[in-house]
Amino acid sequence: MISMTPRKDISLYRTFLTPLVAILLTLVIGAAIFDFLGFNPLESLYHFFVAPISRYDGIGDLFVKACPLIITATGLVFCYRANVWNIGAEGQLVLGAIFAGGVALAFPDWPAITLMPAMILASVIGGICWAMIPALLKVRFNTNEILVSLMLTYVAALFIDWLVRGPWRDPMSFGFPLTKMYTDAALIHRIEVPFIGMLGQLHWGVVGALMLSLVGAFLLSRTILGYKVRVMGDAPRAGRFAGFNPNLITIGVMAIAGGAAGLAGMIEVSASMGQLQPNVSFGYGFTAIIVAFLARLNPVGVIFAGLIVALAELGGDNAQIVLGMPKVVTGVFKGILLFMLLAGETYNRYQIEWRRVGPQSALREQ
Amino acid sequence: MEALILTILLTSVPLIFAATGELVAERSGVLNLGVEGMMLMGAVSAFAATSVLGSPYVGVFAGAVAGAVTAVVFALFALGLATNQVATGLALTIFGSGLSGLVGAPFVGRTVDGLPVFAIPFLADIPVLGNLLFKHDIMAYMSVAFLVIVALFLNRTRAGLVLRAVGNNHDSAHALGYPVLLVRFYAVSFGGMMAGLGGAYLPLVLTPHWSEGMTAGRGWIALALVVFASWIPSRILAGALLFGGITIMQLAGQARGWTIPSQMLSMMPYIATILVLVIIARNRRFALINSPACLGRIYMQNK
Amino acid sequence: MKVKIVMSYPSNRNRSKSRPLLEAVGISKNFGDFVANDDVSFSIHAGEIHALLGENGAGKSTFVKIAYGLLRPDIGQLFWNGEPVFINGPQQARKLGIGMVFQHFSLFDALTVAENIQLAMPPGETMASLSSRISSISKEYGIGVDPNARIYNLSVGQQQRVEIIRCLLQDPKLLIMDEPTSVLTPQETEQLFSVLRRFADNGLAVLFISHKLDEIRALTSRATVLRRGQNVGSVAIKGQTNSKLAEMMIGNKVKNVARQNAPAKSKLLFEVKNLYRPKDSAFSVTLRGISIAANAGEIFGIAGIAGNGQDELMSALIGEWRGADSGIIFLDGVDVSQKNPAERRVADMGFIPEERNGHAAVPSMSLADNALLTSHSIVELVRRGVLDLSSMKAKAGAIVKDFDVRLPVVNPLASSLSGGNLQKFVVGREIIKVPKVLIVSQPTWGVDVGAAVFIRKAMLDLAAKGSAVVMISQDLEEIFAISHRIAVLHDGILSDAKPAGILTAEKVGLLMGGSDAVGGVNI
Amino acid sequence: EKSSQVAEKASDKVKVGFVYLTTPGDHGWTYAHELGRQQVEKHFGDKVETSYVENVPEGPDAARVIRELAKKGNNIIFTTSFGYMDPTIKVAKEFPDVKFEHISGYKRAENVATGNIRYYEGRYVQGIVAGMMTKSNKVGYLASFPIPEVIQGINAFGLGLRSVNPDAELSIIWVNSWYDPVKEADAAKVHIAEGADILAQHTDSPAMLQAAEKAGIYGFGQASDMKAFAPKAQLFSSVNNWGPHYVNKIQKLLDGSWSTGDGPDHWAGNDWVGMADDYLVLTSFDNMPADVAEAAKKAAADIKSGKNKIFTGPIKDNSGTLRVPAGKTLNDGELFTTLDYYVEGVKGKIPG
Ligand SMILES: Nc1ncnc2c1ncn2[C@@H]1O[C@H](COP(=O)(O)OP(=O)(O)OP(=O)(O)O)[C@@H](O)[C@H]1O
Ligand SMILES: Nc1ncnc2c1ncn2[C@@H]1O[C@H](COP(=O)(O)OP(=O)(O)OP(=O)(O)O)[C@@H](O)[C@H]1O
Ligand SMILES: [Mg+2]
Ligand SMILES: [Mg+2]
Repeated sequence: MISMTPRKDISLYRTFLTPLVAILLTLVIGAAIFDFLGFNPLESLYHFFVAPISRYDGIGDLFVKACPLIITATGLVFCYRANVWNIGAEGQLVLGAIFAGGVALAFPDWPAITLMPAMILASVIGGICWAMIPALLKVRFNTNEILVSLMLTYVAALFIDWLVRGPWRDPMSFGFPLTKMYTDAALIHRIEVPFIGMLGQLHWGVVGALMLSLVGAFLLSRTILGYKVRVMGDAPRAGRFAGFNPNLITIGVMAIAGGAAGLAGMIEVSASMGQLQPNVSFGYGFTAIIVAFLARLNPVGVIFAGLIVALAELGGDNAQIVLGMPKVVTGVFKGILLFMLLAGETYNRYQIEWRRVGPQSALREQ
Repeated sequence: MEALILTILLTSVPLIFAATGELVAERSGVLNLGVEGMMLMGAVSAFAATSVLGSPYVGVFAGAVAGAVTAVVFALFALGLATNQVATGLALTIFGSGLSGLVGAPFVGRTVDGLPVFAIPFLADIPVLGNLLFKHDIMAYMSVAFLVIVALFLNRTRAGLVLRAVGNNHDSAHALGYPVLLVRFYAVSFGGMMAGLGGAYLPLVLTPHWSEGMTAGRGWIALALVVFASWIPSRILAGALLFGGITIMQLAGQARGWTIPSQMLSMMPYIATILVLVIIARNRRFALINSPACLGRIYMQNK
Repeated sequence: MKVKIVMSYPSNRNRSKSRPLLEAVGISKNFGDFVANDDVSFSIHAGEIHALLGENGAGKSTFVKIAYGLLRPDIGQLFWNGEPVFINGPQQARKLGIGMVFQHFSLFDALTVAENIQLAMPPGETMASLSSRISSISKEYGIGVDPNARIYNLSVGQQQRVEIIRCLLQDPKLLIMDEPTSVLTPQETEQLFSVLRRFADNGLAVLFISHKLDEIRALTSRATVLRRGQNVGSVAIKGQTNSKLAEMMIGNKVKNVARQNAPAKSKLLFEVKNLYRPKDSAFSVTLRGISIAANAGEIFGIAGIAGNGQDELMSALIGEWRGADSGIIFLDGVDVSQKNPAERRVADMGFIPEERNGHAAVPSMSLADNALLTSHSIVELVRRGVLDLSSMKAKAGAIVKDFDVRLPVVNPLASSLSGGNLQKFVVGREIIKVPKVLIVSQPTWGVDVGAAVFIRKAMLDLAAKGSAVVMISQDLEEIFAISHRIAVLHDGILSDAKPAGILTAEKVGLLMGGSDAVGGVNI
Repeated sequence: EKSSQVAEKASDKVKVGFVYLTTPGDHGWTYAHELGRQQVEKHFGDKVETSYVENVPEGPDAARVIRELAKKGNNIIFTTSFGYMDPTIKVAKEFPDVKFEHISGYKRAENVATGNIRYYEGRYVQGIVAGMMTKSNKVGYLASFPIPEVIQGINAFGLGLRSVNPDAELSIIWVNSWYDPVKEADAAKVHIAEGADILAQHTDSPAMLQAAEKAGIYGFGQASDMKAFAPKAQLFSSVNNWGPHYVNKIQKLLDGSWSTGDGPDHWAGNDWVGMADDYLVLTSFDNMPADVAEAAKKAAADIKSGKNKIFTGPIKDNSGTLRVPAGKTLNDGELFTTLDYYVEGVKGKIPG
């Protein structure tokens, strides 16, 4: 019989060790899968996890790929810490892209110095608007935010689809579902690193993402705002007793998550695409959920978790190019990684032991 | 019109399967968000088995088993290791989508002979109704039969009472000596089996193919349906028909030259779900009796 | 091998020299590295009403759960009628003839009474026959409930009856009751006791757990005392005093607290005027015209049985619930009716709600974090929105030191403290601030005698410093021990407050039961 | 790292990369490209080395994958979906020495050429067959996205249909996907329920044909021969034959004569070719009466010979307005820029 007893404290070393062990286990299982599929396990692991970052530009691309994940997951951490189950970041991201795109397309003459802030603001507002629907319905009618936010993801995808095929379509695109290209002022540029030069596609949005995570970490662990979120998530009744307004906190964390997702949408479009198209997110909103958990709901952890998941994606492409490994393996990998991490979380919180079953052990020698 | 209704009925079948299964799991207090993953595993296994072994009936069986086995993975983590159910469910969907793609890769582009229609003698000869209700494949009958069985099970049997009790208050159920985790394990496995059957219906009846992610969000719709039905089995039927109806009518509207943008029509089922969520959330008394109070809450065995 | 067998002496009431009905030998049970039962041996005979005593966390519930098959002992052996048995689960226990009423109810609120009872019966019986048996047993023992009612519509007292009927229907030979009286009126308690006495007269056994020593002396013939998981002995009740029993439980002499007289003419500090609160769900209570006036230096006791509006009143006083009207609640003349809990704390109020886990404290957070819970609005621990971690730790440390909170590790999670210690922390956290007004509910609920004395003394000290304390409690003994004035809450109506000195337990008991509820008590 | 660079230098093979939207499978759009790639291998043998990346979403990932292929030393890279247009242009700037071939787009650069097939030619023939075969005068059409090549196809079908049957009507269901078997099957069933007895598609799965087979009606296959899926229902398939295009462009690269070409007539690319060059191939005409097959063959021959340019006036839109006056033929540019209507016989309105 398995028996679990809550631990009396959360130890620091376990906090760091368990994700490492989980990753290691995933690699071992992954190697077994590679072997089963007829690939050399070590070579596969090399092409999956080492080769993509064995060049400078690869490292740059890694950060670029992780960028939307880090931003979105940082926002989601606040939701999940507060026990608000927003799983619609994907839709909020799309709305952010739409709002920012609307500004970029409406004011093509503006210089970067005004256009950029306006787009950032618009994207955050867009994400927040979309997140407010499940938030307000939850607060007002006590509806389930999991389902509402999820349903809205589909609505958002259809909405942008309609926009870029209909009213916002570039008249010069011959019917192709694309808006006009953004003007240069609306684009996020690549970073010129001193001495090294361009690091792959590394752009300024990545810097923003890293800063956002750090700010998020500070907010969550060291400010009264973060404290409110944590109390509300762990013991809502105690939160009300403390005088925190649960509705405001629900709305607040949804706004943080929606705003962050919206920002991620804007950055993704302005840095990588330069125009709106039917697909602006490729499951970033869902992958970010994994990233948030992989990070054990810690904003600093989100940076590392985002990089790990991004590496799995890059590795998936690389293994496909080099070894011809099917792309779906990446999905299996992500699933297993998440399972392992969740199990690790249990280990972190509970002392787990196997007991021999039954009173057969009665009157045992002492 | 008759043919259109028939199409709606068929589109609803996978939803009935998956939602009925999820309803049982949720009634026992477990929120398994991995329905999409389980359906995909069911679909690919059903297709592969039919393709390799030649019989769609073997496919039905394989779909059910694959769904159940996928659910067991969920149960091991969410019940055995008491992991967060939302995250575990999402992991299951990601895992199931990936694995089904991997398993299904060799089968992409192949085709199989789907389930034959089995007309029920005499009944099938009734004008109009006979065609609509009694000339279907065996799985269509099964889906309704399962729904009826589940309704009777929950409301008329002692085991059903125990299942509801476990979903209502797992601590009390434990104190009375009921094996909470075991009950939930069965419920989750049953839910997986049903999701697997729902998935199997796609390649065995709706279109004899396998393609990656072919469930295209039906698992999520099934989840919404359970809430839509407010955990009452009979309402699943109505809900599934409504969802299926909107899906089909959106296509029919186009064929008839309606000028509403198709995206707007495609949004309808999702917006309808949100509206229903709001409506049922407002009736507190109702929610108290029918919604499982322990839904999604972690229970830990401690002996 | 170490097996300690405690000889059991047959009581006066039961002269048979027969073997014990249930005998436990050398039972040990660990939770992780915590020893909850340590080599406990125990026996109970047919026809006997036996008390199990002990401080909080002494291991009483653990022991009876083992006897009921809910927990498996790590070591030890149970004997039923002299035969060794392995009780694998409650089903088997019920088959043997052991019934149990739990400390925390084991009912399903969405199900009907009959369904709840059916779940504890062996399969096979029809609903109709069960319903009729329910009616007949209700009649026999004079405790009625409607088999078709859903549990969430029942009051706590009625729920308790469902638990008891469910047990009686099983025809048990041994009835285990874990703190059954904590939610009953004295009259209901007396009624329960007569049921149990009838039960014992029929040759059946009762194992009875309670913290209320008066009840134990009134009902039981023998008592077994657990201390820190160990059996420190079984005694005949006859000739024992409360203080002797308490001494056995905690291992040293208990000093009782003495109430000082309240200052004769003192300032009105806290006032509630005609508070009305409609019920917000099927199973809550409407508060009607509640008025409270508590003076400086006074403890204002509010007696009443659980489920008569205590929770509703408490949340209104804390400010978790606020009505639309102003001019209802005043602190030292200032209207706080529309202030939320944090703002009321700024106005110098302190609150200690009944439930410590998840209400007064966040179990998954450290004590330092929990120290902040009720002082974040009082700026010292937060600067411009940023937490001052070291001050938070220092604050928690001060509470721990001043209020003798015993910790398993340094700065532990609140969940790792035992109930009594966490309660001391929660009480200390408020009292250390010396608020002008302190509102407490059930300050010593489920807390052992030693801790209870400590907590009551701290409240008296606070009053002596000139604060007003409003205490809601279901424990009459506690109400009488420290309140200066007492009012009774029944069905959402609060009676007029009377000085403690002129009230008797009988009178208060009648009020609690609902007779002559609205003021005008004829003393 | 080093050894592979050495290897690159040592070999004078042409390395060819392909980027695919989906897994190739054995039918449909990507499969047709995969057949083209195989043809390249067969044609050039040891002289080329090909590789492909499948399942590449149309977004930033595409740019990364294309860049990765360029870095891995590919000399020419075929990007085989419309959504790769901007990523291709973007990456091409970073690798001036690598040649890029984008399929189905309209943007070109120094080292980016485009290519596409005149799918609409096959659809005109389909329209004629449908018009002659339909009994209910209702024809159903599954469309993917309202982009020029699809609109051209619908209108060509409509022109063919009405040229033989002035009462027949074409109704369109937009599936908003290139490949979604379940939705395609649903849409096909809806068409059938609404009375259509001939189905056509501009989506890639054989689900529609299988639904037709089950219902005992007829339909046309798409992109690759789908006869195996519906032997009794398939009238014929319009097959995309990419092999000649790929071989041609690689040969030019070897010759040193590779160019992007330009000019106003090259709207769809340097190579916008069709039935005349066997880039679009019609499979055998099955399941139809001899006279219908005859008419189809004649229509196909006229298109091949250039006698029938299809979009020749008078053309009216479905509200009756004359859009192309008699005697005028739309040129390639106009096919892209002016077709914002359905021709007579097609029901509804172009979405968006
Ligand atoms: N399931 C458990 N897991 C871990 N520790 C437990 C568990 N149950 C009880 N304990 C520990 O065992 C101790 C004894 O608990 P038990 O409930 O038997 O005490 P009790 O004597 O009934 O106290 P009370 O008077 O408060 O009801 C508790 O203080 C707690 O520390
Ligand atoms: N089910 C459980 N699993 C793990 N630990 C438990 C469990 N129940 C109780 N504990 C532990 O037991 C201790 C206190 O338990 P418990 O609530 O029985 O104390 P108590 O003194 O009886 O207080 P109370 O009067 O509130 O019941 C804590 O350390 C708590 O973590
Ligand atoms: Mg206790
Ligand atoms: Mg106890």
